[in-house]
Amino acid sequence: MTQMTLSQALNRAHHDVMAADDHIIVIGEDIHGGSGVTGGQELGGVFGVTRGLASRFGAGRVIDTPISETAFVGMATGAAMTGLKPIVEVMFCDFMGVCFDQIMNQAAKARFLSNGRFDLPLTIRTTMGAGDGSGAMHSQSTFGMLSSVAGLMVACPSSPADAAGLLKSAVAAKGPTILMEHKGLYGHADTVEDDLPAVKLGKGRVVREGTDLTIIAVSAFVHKAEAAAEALKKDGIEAEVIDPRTIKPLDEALILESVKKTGRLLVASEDAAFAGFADAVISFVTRAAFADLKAAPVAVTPLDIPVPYGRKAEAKWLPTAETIIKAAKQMMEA
Amino acid sequence: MTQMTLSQALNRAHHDVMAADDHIIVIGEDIHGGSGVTGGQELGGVFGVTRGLASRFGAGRVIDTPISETAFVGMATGAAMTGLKPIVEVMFCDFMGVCFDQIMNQAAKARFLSNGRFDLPLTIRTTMGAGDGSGAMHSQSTFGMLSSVAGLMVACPSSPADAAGLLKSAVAAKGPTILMEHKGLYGHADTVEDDLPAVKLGKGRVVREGTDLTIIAVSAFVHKAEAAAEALKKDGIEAEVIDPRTIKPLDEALILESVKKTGRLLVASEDAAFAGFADAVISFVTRAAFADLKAAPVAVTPLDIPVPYGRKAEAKWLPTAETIIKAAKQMMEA
Amino acid sequence: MELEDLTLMFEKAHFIRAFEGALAAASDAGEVPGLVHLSNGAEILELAVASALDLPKDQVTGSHRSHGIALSLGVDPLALACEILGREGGLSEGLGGTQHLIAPESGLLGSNGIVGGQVPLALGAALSAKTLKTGGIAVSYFGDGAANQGAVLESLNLAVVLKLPVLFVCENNGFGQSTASAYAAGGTSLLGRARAFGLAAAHVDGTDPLEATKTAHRLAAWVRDTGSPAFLEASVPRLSGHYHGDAERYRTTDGRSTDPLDRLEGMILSRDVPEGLVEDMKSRAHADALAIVDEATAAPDASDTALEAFMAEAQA
Amino acid sequence: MELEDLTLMFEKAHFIRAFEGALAAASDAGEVPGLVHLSNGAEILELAVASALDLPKDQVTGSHRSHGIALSLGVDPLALACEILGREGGLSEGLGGTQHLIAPESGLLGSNGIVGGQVPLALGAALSAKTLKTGGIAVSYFGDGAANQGAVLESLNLAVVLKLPVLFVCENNGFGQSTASAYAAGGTSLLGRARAFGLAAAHVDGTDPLEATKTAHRLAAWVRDTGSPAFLEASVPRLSGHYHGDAERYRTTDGRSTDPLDRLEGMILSRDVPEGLVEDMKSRAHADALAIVDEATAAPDASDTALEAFMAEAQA
Ligand SMILES: Cc1ncc(C[n+]2csc(CCOP(=O)(O)OP(=O)(O)O)c2C)c(N)n1
Ligand SMILES: Cc1ncc(C[n+]2csc(CCOP(=O)(O)OP(=O)(O)O)c2C)c(N)n1
Ligand SMILES: [Mg+2]
Ligand SMILES: [Mg+2]
Repeated sequence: MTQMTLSQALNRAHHDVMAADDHIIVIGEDIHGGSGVTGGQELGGVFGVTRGLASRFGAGRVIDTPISETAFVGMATGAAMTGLKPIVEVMFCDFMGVCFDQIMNQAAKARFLSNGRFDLPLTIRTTMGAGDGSGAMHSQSTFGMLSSVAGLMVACPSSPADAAGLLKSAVAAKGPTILMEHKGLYGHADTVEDDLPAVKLGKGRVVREGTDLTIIAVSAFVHKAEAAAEALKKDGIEAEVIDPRTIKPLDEALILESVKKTGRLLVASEDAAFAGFADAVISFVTRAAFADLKAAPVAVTPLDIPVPYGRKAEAKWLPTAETIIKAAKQMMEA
Repeated sequence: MTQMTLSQALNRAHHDVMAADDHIIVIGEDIHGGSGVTGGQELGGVFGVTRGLASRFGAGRVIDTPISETAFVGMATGAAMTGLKPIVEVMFCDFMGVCFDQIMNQAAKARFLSNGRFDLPLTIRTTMGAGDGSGAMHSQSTFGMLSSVAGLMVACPSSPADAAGLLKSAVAAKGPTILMEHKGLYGHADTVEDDLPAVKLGKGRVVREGTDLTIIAVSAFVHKAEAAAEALKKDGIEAEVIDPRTIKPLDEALILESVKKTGRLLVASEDAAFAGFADAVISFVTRAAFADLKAAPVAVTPLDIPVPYGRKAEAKWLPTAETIIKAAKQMMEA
Repeated sequence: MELEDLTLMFEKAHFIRAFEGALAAASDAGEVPGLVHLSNGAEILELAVASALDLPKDQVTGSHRSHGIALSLGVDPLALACEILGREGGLSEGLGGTQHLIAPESGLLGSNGIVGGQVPLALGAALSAKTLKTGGIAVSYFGDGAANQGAVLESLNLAVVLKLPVLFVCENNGFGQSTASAYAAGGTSLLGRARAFGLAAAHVDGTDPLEATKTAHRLAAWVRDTGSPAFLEASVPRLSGHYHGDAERYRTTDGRSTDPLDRLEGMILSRDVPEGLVEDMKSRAHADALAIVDEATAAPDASDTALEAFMAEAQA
Repeated sequence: MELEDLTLMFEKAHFIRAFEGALAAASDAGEVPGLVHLSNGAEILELAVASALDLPKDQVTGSHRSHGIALSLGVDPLALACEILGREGGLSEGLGGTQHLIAPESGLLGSNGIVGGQVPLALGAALSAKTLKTGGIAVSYFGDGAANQGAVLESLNLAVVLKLPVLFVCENNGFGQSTASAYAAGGTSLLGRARAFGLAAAHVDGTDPLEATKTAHRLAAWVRDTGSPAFLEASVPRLSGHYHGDAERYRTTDGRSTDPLDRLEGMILSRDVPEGLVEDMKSRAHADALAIVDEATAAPDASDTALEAFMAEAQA
């Protein structure tokens, strides 16, 4: 066991998979860094995740691109159809708007349209998340939206081990997988197994056991949910915290099992307040386990307006552990 | 009262609003038609909705564009910030992938980012829907996805009167509104009031009253729900059918009122099976009216895979009145 | 070109024409699920390009209008017809259909429903060929209308920046749906655009079998040899509507282009050929095409079992 | 240019420089919510362009790097600083922030967080000016990196096709983040690209006050008079990192460009000016800027009540 940050774990996982399989290439803006600049050093991505890859594996496998997301995400998709296993980075998920056709129509549907005659081992890495004053176009979380597109797998790690492990599974998957990394977690450190084992797509994790209510939380919200559970314990409320890790396919069995035990569901998620992940889980659970529910499920999501910039406003927009605690208590009293 | 088709009503509404307000302009591909072609006639859009506008209002207000959705949707957005009230057409909602940034980041957020210092009276018209063998990239319904983007209003008319009336409200709105027209409904005829009155955004409509269950249905599915309700009546089941007409903002009060009466909720919607409109409504109702629900809510949506082309497969993908009937009966028995 | 090359091209071109004619008839008879966009007028150009390729090492992506491209590459016509008709035995068992023709085994990586969407994908095929050193190249077809789409413009640049072996083929038929190419494209020429991005570029009259073949071979060889991208703009007529059934009210009937198949016929007849050769070839091509489309039409609707496999996989 | 014009430009340029320096210091002190992208090196060019505009009839859109543009247009510096600092009294009460500066009353329609996203919006301002016959024009700033983005390329074409009065200003600072413009852009020049789309185009050294002013005036007048679009590529240095705090490991420190403000200073000093004038202007500009950023820093965080209005509206 070693201690490392989420960005270090991702970096290590990149090194591992690229060393093991020379069909894996990495594509994106500034992921090598300094392309065409004389005399400088490798950058390794704006968050350091791809550091050292270019010097180790060469510019042929670590490819800097112009700011042309449509062309290079499409290129990665086409490469995945023809024998390579590209990992392509879209710097922020907010930027996916400019290349959304290549994601929602091309990458998501090509394997289906071929009737599975080719695999599409494409990994799209991106960042997400608010809380650092990045404003309306550098702070969104779009995992719910992306999960609504049939044909895409979407994973949102909350820990260094899961980040590395999900990346390893993504590059080995048959279809396109989007790995969404919360900006606020890159510096988050935790222990990992030395060989950074793969984490199966579609398998969630019980972060903390409890009997009174089930909290489903994603990415950075997992840590808020843990803090909330800790606080709730002091009031005698035992919350079970589940990190689904993969949004699509969702580990429905794990969620149902927990709700059947607790009878109460709270979903805490940074994506859309309307038709987002929280709605998907609440709808699914209510449809599948209505009789087991003892109280109305609760969604803890940001406000249904764009992400504001100013600190006070952003703090109001973004739920905290406190928000979860309050919502959980209300539910227990109901 | 007059009888007309949905496309005729939309065409009439375009004539009405353009005659009443010369700040309204229409922008899109082939909406004038034949631009740069000598000797031909005006086309008026691939579904005839913009017919006669160019000859009446001139090419300065009815603008054909290159196939450059990003540039012209963005242009319409910028025009809406600076005094015009553009109606811009994206031929199929499936094509919004190529201009999604201008929709999700620019149009949706600009008014918020200005702190409301300007209005953004932008109407985006588009078509949607499966059932006519158009395949995976000409058949999608993305109203759930679009509604998840804070800052957008989304309306989906099911009748000629609503189509015309919602268009009239959209052009008068302060913020961007997306009007989604189901391809299968253009030829659908019904009576309309002669002056095609505006239909308020955010106001749903009780299509049929009932006491046993509430069916929330959108666009073409409203007609399937009506047929289902008619059939269910023969089995003694009285279904209330509600057409929310506007997806965002949603007429929550109308829906809650109905569910409080019936205790049962079925949502029938052609958009995404995961994190789509059905999930949003089921989640909202369960959170807001849990105690009133007598049975698990039900979602009737297409399969969670891209739209297939072949007739048998497309029929399997797309729910019918029969699917609604079956789901409703199961719910009543549960 | 040898007479043999010309007659081969003639037979193939007539086969494509007849195949699409039969599809149009099937469509009129209600046998085709969706709208079909016919390649009438582009057959010669597409056969010329195909003759320059090394298939399936080379991989091609095409637009919504790709029936002719598929046949030019040698895609199995019955599987193609079944796909377009949504019948059992289709390339993708009818999941894709007329705008999503996929046959990588013949070199057709895919056609596309989104104008321009196929172009970035071709860069990927080129990147694979380059990285895996297959010696192959990629070809991406698109229309004059698509040349105004961001996906295409970005791709021209990216191909140059990364030095990818890809041949862009812009079929300029003068129209994007009802809109004239001359209206929709600023600047003086699409060639100039491509050159400004740093591409080697050439224009051909796509109705001239000799010039089209020569130029396609030259550019394909250049891409293969240098590993760099090139751009071919080919003028071709759109002999029918945007889609089959388009009334084309926006277009006058006079001033339509002549048929490149007639031009090829004239070239063949101007050589010393046996009496009746041309008519024989034509009727054979037409009979073959008709038989295949008939066979496809008679096949049962593609089953829906393919869906179940995808549903199951999505859950797992 | 008259000495008066030069000194005016000098004062403004130093005000911008000092304003951003103060912001950088505020950022280091933890007073700025987000990352700031400084305009160091582009001040002269932006002032030259602004001097050619008729504000607020003319409307400008800018990129993520728009503090300097805002000040060049005469946006109220206190409201600007408050917006960047997320303080009460900000242009949008802190809802937008550094990348979303909006002041249409001064001619700044908006700056943008998406590379290239602002460019189509400027076409809309141009369309409004044309349709409503205001006599105004639109200006859209973007970087060399943005010149490879589909949104920008499509917009160049659309502006020509619709004959819109818009001036595109491409600030070529040699970098898109850490990537050299020379690497990212295929072809020989961005000017060539613009011309291929049919735009009138010119290049200027953006550090030359005379040339920049002359060319900006010429192109702006041409756009206004003809109603047609034009393209101005301006070479400007990026004197600091991509954002404030960027360690720029990818870049060597030698070979950095000289500061255009020094060039302007030299030009002024070469004229017959009173002793100490330049130093006086500088310290005045710096003192003014500092006072404003200080005032902004001292203001309370923007309240969150603006959110409630939007929440309420979204429900209704
Ligand atoms: C992004 C997008 N916009 C619009 C369409 C609708 N559409 C389909 S084909 C077409 C015209 C394409 O013109 P061109 O590229 O010249 O090809 P051609 O049809 O002439 O072969 C249009 C507008 C689409 N499929 N995708
Ligand atoms: C669509 C998109 N892709 C990537 C980014 C991240 N990003 C912000 S600025 C920038 C570099 C822009 O370069 P350039 O256009 O030359 O402007 P400069 O920063 O040099 O002023 C990048 C890659 C973004 N904001 N939007
Ligand atoms: Mg064309
Ligand atoms: Mg730059």
